[in-house]
Amino acid sequence: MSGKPKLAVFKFASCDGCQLTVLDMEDELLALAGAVEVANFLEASREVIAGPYDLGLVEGSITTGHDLERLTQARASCATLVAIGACATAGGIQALRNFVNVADYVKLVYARPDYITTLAQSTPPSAHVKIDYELRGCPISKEQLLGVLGDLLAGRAPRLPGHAVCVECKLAGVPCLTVARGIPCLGPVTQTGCGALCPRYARGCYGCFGPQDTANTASLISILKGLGASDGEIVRAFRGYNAMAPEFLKAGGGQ
Amino acid sequence: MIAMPAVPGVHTPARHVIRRRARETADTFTWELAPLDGPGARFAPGQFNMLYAFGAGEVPVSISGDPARPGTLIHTIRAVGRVTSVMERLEEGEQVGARGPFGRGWPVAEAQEGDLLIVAGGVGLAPLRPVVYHTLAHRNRYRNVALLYGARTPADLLFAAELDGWRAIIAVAVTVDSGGPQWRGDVGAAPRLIGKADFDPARATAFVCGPEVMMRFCAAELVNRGVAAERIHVSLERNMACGMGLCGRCQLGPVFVCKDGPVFPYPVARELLAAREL
Amino acid sequence: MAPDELARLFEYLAGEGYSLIGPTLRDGAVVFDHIRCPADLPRGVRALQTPGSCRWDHDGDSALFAHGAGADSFKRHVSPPRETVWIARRDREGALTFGQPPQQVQPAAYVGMRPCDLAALLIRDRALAQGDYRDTAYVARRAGLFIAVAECAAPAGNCFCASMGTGPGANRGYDLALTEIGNGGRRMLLIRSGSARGAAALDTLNLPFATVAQLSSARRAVETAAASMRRGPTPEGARAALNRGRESPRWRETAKRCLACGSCAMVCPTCFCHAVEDRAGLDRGRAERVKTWAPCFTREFTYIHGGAARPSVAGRYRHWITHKFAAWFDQFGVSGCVGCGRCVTWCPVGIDVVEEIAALNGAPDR
Amino acid sequence: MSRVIKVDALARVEGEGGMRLRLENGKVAEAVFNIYEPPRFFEALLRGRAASEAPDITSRICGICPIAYQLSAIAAVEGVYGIAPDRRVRALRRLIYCGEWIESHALHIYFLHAPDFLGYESALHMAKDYPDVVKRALRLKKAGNSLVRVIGGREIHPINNRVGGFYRSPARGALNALYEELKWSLDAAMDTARLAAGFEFPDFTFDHELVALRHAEEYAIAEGRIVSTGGLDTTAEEYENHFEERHDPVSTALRSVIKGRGAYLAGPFARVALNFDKLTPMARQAAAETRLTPDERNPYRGIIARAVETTLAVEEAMRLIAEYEPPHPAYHDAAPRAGTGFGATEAPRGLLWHRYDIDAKGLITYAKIVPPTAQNQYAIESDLRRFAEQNAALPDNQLGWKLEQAIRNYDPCISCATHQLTVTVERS
Ligand SMILES: Cc1cc2nc3c(=O)[nH]c(=O)nc-3n(C[C@H](O)[C@H](O)[C@H](O)COP(=O)(O)OP(=O)(O)OC[C@H]3O[C@@H](n4cnc5c(N)ncnc54)[C@H](O)[C@@H]3O)c2cc1C
Ligand code: SF4
Ligand code: SF4
Ligand code: SF4
Repeated sequence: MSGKPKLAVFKFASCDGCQLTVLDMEDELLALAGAVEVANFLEASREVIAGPYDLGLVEGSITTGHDLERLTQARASCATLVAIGACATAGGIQALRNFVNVADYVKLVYARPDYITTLAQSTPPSAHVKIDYELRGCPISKEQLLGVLGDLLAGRAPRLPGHAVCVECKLAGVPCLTVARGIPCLGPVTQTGCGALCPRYARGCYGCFGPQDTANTASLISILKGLGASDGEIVRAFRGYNAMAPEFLKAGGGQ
Repeated sequence: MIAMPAVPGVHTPARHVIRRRARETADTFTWELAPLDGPGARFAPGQFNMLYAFGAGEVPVSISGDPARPGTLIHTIRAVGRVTSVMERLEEGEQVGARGPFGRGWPVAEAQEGDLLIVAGGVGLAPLRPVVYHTLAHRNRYRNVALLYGARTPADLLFAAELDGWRAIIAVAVTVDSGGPQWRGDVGAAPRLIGKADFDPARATAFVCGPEVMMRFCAAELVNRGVAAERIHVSLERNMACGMGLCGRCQLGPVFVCKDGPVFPYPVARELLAAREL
Repeated sequence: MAPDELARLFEYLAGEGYSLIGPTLRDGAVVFDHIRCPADLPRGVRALQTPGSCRWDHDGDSALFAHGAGADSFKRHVSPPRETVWIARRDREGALTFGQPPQQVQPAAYVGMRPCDLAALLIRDRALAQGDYRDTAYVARRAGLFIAVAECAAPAGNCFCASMGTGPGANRGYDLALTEIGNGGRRMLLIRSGSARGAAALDTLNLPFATVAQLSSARRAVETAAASMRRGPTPEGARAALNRGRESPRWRETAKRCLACGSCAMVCPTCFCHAVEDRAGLDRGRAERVKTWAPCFTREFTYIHGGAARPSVAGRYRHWITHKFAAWFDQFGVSGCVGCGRCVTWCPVGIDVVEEIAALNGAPDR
Repeated sequence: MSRVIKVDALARVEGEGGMRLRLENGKVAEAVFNIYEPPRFFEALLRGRAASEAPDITSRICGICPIAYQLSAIAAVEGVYGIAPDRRVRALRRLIYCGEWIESHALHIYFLHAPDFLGYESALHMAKDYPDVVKRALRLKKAGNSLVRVIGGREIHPINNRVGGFYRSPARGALNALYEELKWSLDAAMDTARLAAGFEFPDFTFDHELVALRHAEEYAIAEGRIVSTGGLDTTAEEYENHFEERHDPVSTALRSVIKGRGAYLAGPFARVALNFDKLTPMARQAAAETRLTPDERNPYRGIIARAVETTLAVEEAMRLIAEYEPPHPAYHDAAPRAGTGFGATEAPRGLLWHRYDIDAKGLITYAKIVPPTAQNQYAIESDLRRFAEQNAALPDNQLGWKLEQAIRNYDPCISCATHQLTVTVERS
C-alpha cells in the first residue's frame, strides 16, 4: 500500500443514511480525510479516482440486475469490502417485497409497470459476493463505523459485539422495560450496537440491528404473547428492517 | 478525593522496546524486549506476561527466555489472530507494553532429584524453554532429563539452532508429523517419543505443553508407563483480559487459569477438560 | 429519630465530603443513584415482584426503605459499567507512555443500602480487594465508602436473603445501621453504629437513646421479615446441588427459555466479570483500554482460540449459576449469591435460580 | 453536429441521479434529469402495516430528512385517530425539525453546493484552502444534529417521534446544554449567509409557481396550509384536488404538477417567497444583508435562501429551548380508527405530503407519498434545458459540471424521490 489507503463508497438500494453517517462524524471527518484518500464517494465528492481501492463501503441492497453488476465490479475493485447497514447486511426494509409477488408491488406504485425493471428479491450484497465485514443497524452506529475504520487503517481485524441489547440496557442503567413496565421489546434477541437507544427513550427495541448471535426468538415470542401481542403483531415485529436475517425470518413465519 | 494508584507492570503496561526480533517459523517469531522503566522482573519458568501492541490489544504470552537472566524478556509468539498479527508486523526498535509476570509455572523444584521429562508440542516448547534453560544451568539437581518435542513439519520446529547445543547436556528427541525427503529423524506423534525415553517412572516428573489433545495423549501414555498422575503437569490456555484473576474470562470450572495456572497437575486438568463446555 | 431527621444525617455526610447515594424512584423504578435529600428517597414505595416482573407502587404508607432490592445496586458506583483503565500515548518517534485516566473519586456515602447488598459488597471485596492482585480502582472507591445500611422489614417477592444468611438484618460491615419501626405518622428510625466513623456520626447527630420497646420492635420487624420471606436454598445446599447436577438434563430445558441476554449477570451485585477493549483514535497518537461489565452469557465472553468454549446456552447458563452458587466457595470461600433476587426479577422470561436449584435437587442423581 | 452529454452518477446529491442532454446544432433536443435510485416500493410495503409503524418505516425513505418523513406520517395518522397534539408536543416537534433543517442545510450549503461555487470537487478538497470554513460547516452541522440526537435519540432515523407525541420527553437540562452551541451557531449561520452572498451567480431566472406551507403565527415548518405564488390556498386534505402526478412519456418518473397549470417549485425558495413576513429577526437581517427578497427568482441564489433559513432555524431553536416545557404526558394514546389521513410538512428541500387509508384495526390499506424532489422534477428539467441552451458553447466537461451545479440548486434528494426511476425504455 503506497501512500494513503483509498476509500470508496458504493450505494445500492438504500436511504443514504448509512453513508451519511460518514459525513455525520463531524468531529472525526477531517482526521479521516487525513488518514485515507477519499477516492470514490459521490455523496461527498464529485471527484472519482479510479480503483483499485483499499477499502470499500457498500450501502444498500441488491434489487436490480444493473446493481448486481455494479456490485460485482465493486468487489473486484476493493481489497476489503465492508457492508454497512441493514440494507447491506439483510436486504433492508425493501426486502418486504420478498414476501409478496414483486409484480404486484410494481403495479401498486407505478402507472406503467412495464417500464420497471427490478429483481424479485431484495438481497444483501453478501448473497452475491464475498463481504469481509458487516456493520449492522438501520442506520449503522457512528461509533462502530469509526471503530471498524480505525481497525482497518491500523491493520487490525475489526471485531464487533454479537450480544443482546439487554447488556447495553444494564450498562446504561435502564431498568428493563419489559420487566418493570410490561413494554414489549425485541432487545433480548437483537444485537447491540445502538447503546440500547430505544430503551433509553422508554421505547421497546424494534430490532434495527438484527438478530444477536444467540437469538432465542421462540422464548421471546412467549413473552410477547404474554404481553398480549397478536400473531399479526409478532409477525410484523420480526418483519422489519432485518426481515431477511435468518433468525428473524424464521420468527416472522418464514417467507 | 481519592487517588487510585495503579502499579506499572501490573495494572498498566510497563514500557519495553523490541531489541531483537527473530523469525522462528513461517508464523512464529521471537521478541527480545528490553525494559525501559527499571530492571526487568524476575520470573519462574512457565509464567506469562500480558503483552500489549499499541492500539491493537493485549494477549497472554509465556516467557520463553532464561529465568536466570531476567533483564531481558524473551517471548515467542505465533501469529494467529487480530492482536498477534499486528505484533508480527512490529519492527525492531518499536515499543510495546508488558504486564506480569503472572501465573503459576512449572514446579521445577518438585522434580529435583528425579527424572524430568519435558514434553512439548508445536509452539508449546516456548513456555517450556525456561525449564530447559533451568535444567541446563542446574543439571546436577536432576537425574535423567529428556526433552521430547513434536512439531507438524521440520519447518515448524522452534529454536532449531539451539536444539543441538542442548543435546550435549540433556537428551533431546524430536518428531514431526510429516517429514519430507530431507528429514532423518522420527516421524509420528509426540507420545511415541515417551516410549523411547530413558526414565524411571517411579521417580519421574513430566511437564507437558502443547495442543489439548496432544497433552491428553501424552499424559495417558505417561500414566500407562507408570508415572504418577500427580507428577504430570500440563499447561492450559483460556482467553484472558486481565491476567490476574479479576476479569473472570479464563475460568474453567472453579479455577482461574491465569492465577491458579496456567500449569496444573494432570488430575486437576483431566477433570476440568472432561466436562464439556466448562 | 424521626424519619425527617435523616436530613441532618445527609447534611453531616455531605459536610464530611461524601457524595450521597441512595435508593430513589426514577421512571417508575427504584434505582440506587445520587440523591440530595431525604425527599429523594422512595417514601411509601413498595415492590411487587414475581419472576420476570416488577412494579413499584405507592402503598399509602410512609416507609422509606420498603422498596426491596432496587433495579440497580452499589455495583454501578464501585465498579462502573464502563471504565477507562489506562491511556497510552505514542509520540512521533513511536515512544509510548502509559498513564491512568485523570479521574478523581469523591468518597461516597450509601444511605439505605440493603443488607443483602452489603453482604454482596463484602463478597466483592474478597474477589477484587483481597487477593494477590487487586482492582486498585475498586479498592480506592471502596475505601472511601460510608455505609448506612437499612435493615429490611418489607422483603419483596423474589427475595431469599434469609435462606442465604445475608439478611434481612445486618450484622457487620456497616458504619451505621437503620431500622424502620412503627407505621404511618409514628414511624421511627433506629440507628446504631458499626464502626468508629459511624460512631462519630452518631455523636454529632446527638440523638436520644432508643427505648427497650423500640429495640425489641426493631428486632421483631426484622424477624417477621425473615419469616415472611420466600424460602430459597441454603448456600451449602445450593453448592451441593450444583456440584451434583453438572450433567443434569435440566440445563437443556432451561436453555429453551433462556434468552442468553445476560441480564441476570449484569444486575447481580456480586458478578464482577468484565471485558476489555483496546482502541486507538484515527490519528494513532492515543489509545485507551476500556473495561466493561461483561456477562458470561455472551458468545464472545467464551471465545478461545478455535471458537466459543461454551457454544450452547445450556453451557453458559450452567457456568453462570454454578460459578455463582458453587465455584465461589472454591475461589473465595463463600457463596457468590446473597439472595437479593435481582436475577430472578430482571430475567425477562423469569428464570428463577431458586426454582432451578430446587429442580436440580429434585432431579435424580445421574 | 450532435453532442450527447451524460452526467452519470450525479455527485454530491444525496442518493444518485443522472442527467442526459442531447444537443443538436447547439439546440437542446432532449434534456432528461433521471434518477436511478432502484425502486423500493414504500407505498406498497406499507399496506398491511400498522399505521403506528408508518413514521419509522417512511423515515427509511431518506436518511437525510427522516424527521420530515416521520412528522408528515405522524400528522396523517393523528388526523385519523383524532389526536390533536398539545402545545408542548408541537413545540418539541418544531424544535427537532429545526435541528434537521440546520443539519440538512449546512450539509447542502457547505458539502454539496459551495464547492461548486468555489471550484472544488468537494468540501474535503476545500478544507485545504478554507480550513476555517469547513470547520465552521462541521460545527454548524453538528449543532443541528445534536438537537436531533438529544430529542430523537440519533441523527439518522431517530426513534423518539411517535404518533401522539414522543416516547420520552427530553430533560430540560439536556436541551439547555445545547443552547450555548446554538448561540455560536447563530453567528455561524449569519456568516454562512454572508459567505453565500459573496459567491458569483450566473444571470438566470425562472418563473415557476412556488408552493409552500404557510402558518398564521410562524414560519411554517411542521404545519400549515398549502399556499402558492399563484394564489393557491388549501390544505393537506385537499392536496389531491389541486395537484396530480403525471407519467411523462419521455421519462418513467412520476412528476407532480399543479392541475391545469403545470410545473412548480417547492423548497427554501418557495418558503422564503411565501413566508417572508414570518422570518425571525436575525433571519430577516440575514435576508437584508444578502439582498434576498420574496421576489428573488435566480435559482442559484437558493443557497442564500438556505442560509437565511438556517439562521431562522437556529433562532427558533434557541427560542424553543428557552421556552421548553417537557411534554407531559410524553404522548397521547388513541385507539385505532378507520379513516383517511393526510400530512404535509416542510422537509428541508420542500413540501412533503403523505396520505394513508387506515382500517379499523389500525392497518394501512393505501399509502401515497409525494416527496419534494418529485414535485420539483418538472421545474428542474425545464430550467436545465434553458440553462444548457445558454451555455451550449462550453466544452463538454465544463458544461457537465455547470449542469451539476445547476441541479444542486434544487437540493434534490434523490433517494426521497420514491417514484423516480432509471430510464429503462427510451422513446423520442
Ligand atoms: C497462559 C497463556 C500463555 C500463552 N503463551 C503463548 C505463547 O507463548 N506463545 C503464543 O504464541 N501464544 C501463547 N498463548 C496464546 C495467545 O495468547 C493467543 O494466541 C492470543 O491471545 C491470540 O490473540 P489474537 O488477538 O492474536 O487472536 P484472536 O483474534 O483472539 O484469535 C485467536 C483465535 O480466537 C478466536 N476468537 C477469539 N475471540 C473471537 C471473537 N470475538 N470472534 C471470533 N473469533 C474469536 C479466533 O478463532 C482466533 O482463531 C498463550 C495463552 C495463554 C492463556
Ligand atoms: S428493555 Fe429490552 S433490551 Fe432492555 S433489558 Fe429489557 S428486554 Fe432487554
Ligand atoms: S434499541 Fe433496537 S430498534 Fe432501537 S436503535 Fe437499538 S437495535 Fe435499533
Ligand atoms: S445470583 Fe441472583 S439472587 Fe443471588 S446475588 Fe446475584 S442477582 Fe442476587
